[in-house]
Amino acid sequence: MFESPFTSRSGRIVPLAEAVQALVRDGDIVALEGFTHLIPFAAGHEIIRQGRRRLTLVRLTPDLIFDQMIGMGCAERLVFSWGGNPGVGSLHRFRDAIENSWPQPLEIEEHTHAGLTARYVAGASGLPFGVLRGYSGTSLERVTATVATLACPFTGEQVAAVPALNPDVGIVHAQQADREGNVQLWGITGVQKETVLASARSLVTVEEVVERLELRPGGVIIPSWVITAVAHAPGGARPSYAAGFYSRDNGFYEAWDAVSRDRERFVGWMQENVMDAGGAAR
Amino acid sequence: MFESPFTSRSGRIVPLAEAVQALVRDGDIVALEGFTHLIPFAAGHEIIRQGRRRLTLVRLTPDLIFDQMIGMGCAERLVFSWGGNPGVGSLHRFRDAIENSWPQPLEIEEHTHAGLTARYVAGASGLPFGVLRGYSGTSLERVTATVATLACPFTGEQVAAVPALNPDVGIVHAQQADREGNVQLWGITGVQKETVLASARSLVTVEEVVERLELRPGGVIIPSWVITAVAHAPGGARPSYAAGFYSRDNGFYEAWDAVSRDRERFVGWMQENVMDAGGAAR
Amino acid sequence: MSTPLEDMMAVTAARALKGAKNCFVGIGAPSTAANLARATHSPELVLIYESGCIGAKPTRLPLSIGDGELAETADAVVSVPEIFAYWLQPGRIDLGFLGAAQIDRFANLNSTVIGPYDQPATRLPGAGGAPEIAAACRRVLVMIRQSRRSFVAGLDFRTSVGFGDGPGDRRRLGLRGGGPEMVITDLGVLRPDPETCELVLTDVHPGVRVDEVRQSTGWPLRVAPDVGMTGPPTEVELAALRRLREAGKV
Amino acid sequence: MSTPLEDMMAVTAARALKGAKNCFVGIGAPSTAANLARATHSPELVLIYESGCIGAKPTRLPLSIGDGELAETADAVVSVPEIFAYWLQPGRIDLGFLGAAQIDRFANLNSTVIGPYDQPATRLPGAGGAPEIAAACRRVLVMIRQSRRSFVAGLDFRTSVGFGDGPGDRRRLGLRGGGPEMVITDLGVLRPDPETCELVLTDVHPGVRVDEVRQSTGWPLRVAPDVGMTGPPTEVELAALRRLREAGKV
Repeated sequence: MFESPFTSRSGRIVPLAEAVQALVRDGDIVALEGFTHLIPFAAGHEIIRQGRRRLTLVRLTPDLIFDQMIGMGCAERLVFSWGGNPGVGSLHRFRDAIENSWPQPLEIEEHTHAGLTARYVAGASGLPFGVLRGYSGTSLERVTATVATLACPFTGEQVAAVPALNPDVGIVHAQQADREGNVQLWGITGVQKETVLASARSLVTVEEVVERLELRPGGVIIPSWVITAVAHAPGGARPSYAAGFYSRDNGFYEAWDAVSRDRERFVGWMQENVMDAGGAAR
Repeated sequence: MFESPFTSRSGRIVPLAEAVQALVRDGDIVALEGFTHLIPFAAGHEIIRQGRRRLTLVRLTPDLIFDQMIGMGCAERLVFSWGGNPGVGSLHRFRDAIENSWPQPLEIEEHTHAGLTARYVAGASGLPFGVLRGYSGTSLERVTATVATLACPFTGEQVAAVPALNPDVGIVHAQQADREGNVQLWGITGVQKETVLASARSLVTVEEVVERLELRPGGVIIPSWVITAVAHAPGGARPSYAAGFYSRDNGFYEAWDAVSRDRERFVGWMQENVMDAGGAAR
Repeated sequence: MSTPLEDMMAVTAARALKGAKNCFVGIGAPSTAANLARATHSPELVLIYESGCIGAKPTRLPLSIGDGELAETADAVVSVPEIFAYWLQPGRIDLGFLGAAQIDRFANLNSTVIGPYDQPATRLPGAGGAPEIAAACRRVLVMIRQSRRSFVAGLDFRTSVGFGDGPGDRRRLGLRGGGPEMVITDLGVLRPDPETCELVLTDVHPGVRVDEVRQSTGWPLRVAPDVGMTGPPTEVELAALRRLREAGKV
Repeated sequence: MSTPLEDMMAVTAARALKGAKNCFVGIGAPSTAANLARATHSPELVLIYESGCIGAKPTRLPLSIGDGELAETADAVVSVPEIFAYWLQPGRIDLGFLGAAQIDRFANLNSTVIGPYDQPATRLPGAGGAPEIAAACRRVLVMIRQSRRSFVAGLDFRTSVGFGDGPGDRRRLGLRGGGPEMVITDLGVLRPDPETCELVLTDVHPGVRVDEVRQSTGWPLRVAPDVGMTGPPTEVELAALRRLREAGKV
């Protein structure tokens, strides 16, 4: 019989370092999602501190967290759809890795938002592939191997197909968990639910642990039994934001341009603010 | 250039009779959705009163509303996935039409819940078809023409495909609309959003019209610009229920078994409670 | 008005839920059994209804799978597209419950039609969520009254697949769940032979004789060498069952 | 610190939004133009951001397409899978805005890479939502600074399709939206020739000479027989623009 990768999980609440230790291994496919909102910086920093290597990193928008992980040498491969510093410009570590293989070569698999999202949805749905109207006539068709065309069996019309994405580990940040490890997030919820549901193992970091979840307007609940581990990480999305807790540190995003432009300055900043800072790093 | 069927709509608030007159035509494909909760009885009764004929009726669960529409001769075709009286037993008018062609023959297209839902989702997504793991090894594969198998272009694995469903008219019931015709429903929300988004024309009946929608926990918002018309129909889901307004009239569902079992009694009941009752009918 | 044998069905099914973390529940007998399990040995059992209610905790037996109380007491309520695509289809559900009008020796089920599909003698409700529950859940329990009319040599229509035409068929058909592991009737319990996949009578309810069961089966029934007897309902089980049924009568 | 010509771009784009009921907005210049349209002639314009915010009503220019204020002021916030599958893909959106690093004579766009894909001279952010916006929206507006580096004879990478290789290509490729109808630059406005689909200079901004525009184009630019001049920004437009920009500086 087929063994489902989606066996029931515990959603137990553990310290972040312990959760990352238990869940993330060298060479894993690791998705960290959060669309501008609720970006799991604390978890990403813990992965950097634990020195994970040869990861395939997956995110629609690599953002600063992947710029940092790539610059610190965690990644050998990147699956993404938009690699910029939103409203500011370039991700310099991302560019340096692709343009100059620093600190090491970075293989890329590039999609559109709609296409990579369809990969998550297919993964969460236990389907081998997803379909969408996309890629037609673009150069992405040529450079991205995980894009195919498929004919509708009823009309013959051609659409695009992408393979399901099932990360080894899916990591997201949310506002709340209860003591049983049920999670609630609200505001812009992106592809976080799909990331948890598509992954063989999942980690959710949260702003606060409450006695009982009260469903909020716009609230999305992820039951504990589809989550491998929950970690309490207040401020864990900074410098991105957590609706109801803190707002986006736009100044940090602007300042990152200069910090990340220079290799030494970047390494120095990471040493001081992440490596030496333990869980306290923003 | 392709003309999208999904041009922007007005969501204007009009009387129910006027809305049905404007939107529903003989021979149309008409979906009335609401999964046990928020079943649009008032709209269905108005369609019966206006004597629409040769309709293709679409619902996951035909329920009493389609039993009544079929018995009154509105339908020549039915697309469905579960045709019972929930918790009670048979839908006698549905059975009489299929078993004895009374009051006229009823052609059926039969799916599973998952399969018919995938047809709605593909329709709402502007895709020609949807894919799912389903139908394999069942007799439905043989009797239902709108089921095909498709090979994954990456793994070769076989999955089921179903064509998109794009009704001429999609009708749902919701708790609230604001004066601009934006709609909110909550509780069990079924496939209502997909029904509105998949249909060329859409009608939403509501329990109340409010100045301004306040997003509720579990609330789903449907913006006015994807809705053709909104009608104020308090109690419009009776004898099913509307969370926050009234509960399910289980007694009526039980009583319907006897009412609907006999053709004359059924016709008499419909005459008295629907045809002669105007908008007041339950 | 429930008979002692109906109670035995509910109690036996509820007991079979031991160890399951979550359960995809249809309406009727399965709902009774699942809620009885929650009321007795498995308070943590997560009930999932195809209406989109995940972790529903009804205090009374719902008449429909979309009853308001299911949504009000649920941990989460999701859309119907989501419950099938994200929750049932990937194989997240430990246990699924099915009923039917007909069953064959390989535990394939018919809930669609009696007689020819185009000229039905009796038109039944049809598939609903059953085929995907039968395909995707890790374990499947079937609850069905046993008689020659329901236990047939050949189904009039195959709505849901048990073991198809025998060993290897589920894999060939791409059905990823484990298939039926128990068929619970008002006379006893049948389980598939691990080799042949054919249903074998393994237990009878108190007071039921094996030849009764044979006579109520439309094919030459295989019987286990050592047929057991299901334990009679305990006071606790009967009391819980009464409470659930009473509460339902509102 | 915005230049008068940047203001002209924003104002011209905002004016082009007249008549649109809804608009799919990227960040930066498009967001400025769309919010300027809301602040002036189209208060009812529904702004849709790929972060899932439908009907957002920001009071200041968001730095990112996922800013909190977009969600707080939206009529509805949906998941990212839903915004692409249910809202953009079916062709519900009247107007989409795109920027790019390179554009060719058929208004195809490159926002992915300068130089060879495998050995990039400059790696750009990439596709994001642009290819599907270019494919699905009924009307597409492109905003791009005009120079020989951006207006090129051949793209290094085709991220988003305008008119492909010319007439009939959009249909052949199954792209159901209307394609680019205006390209708004800091020098003027270009529109596709209905016959050939090639971009034609139809308007220049005040003080811009046609030969300047020619010199800033990497191919022999076609010019309309009667080149118009875009109307200068009105006081109302400039004031609204200032308010939006000021509010942004928090």
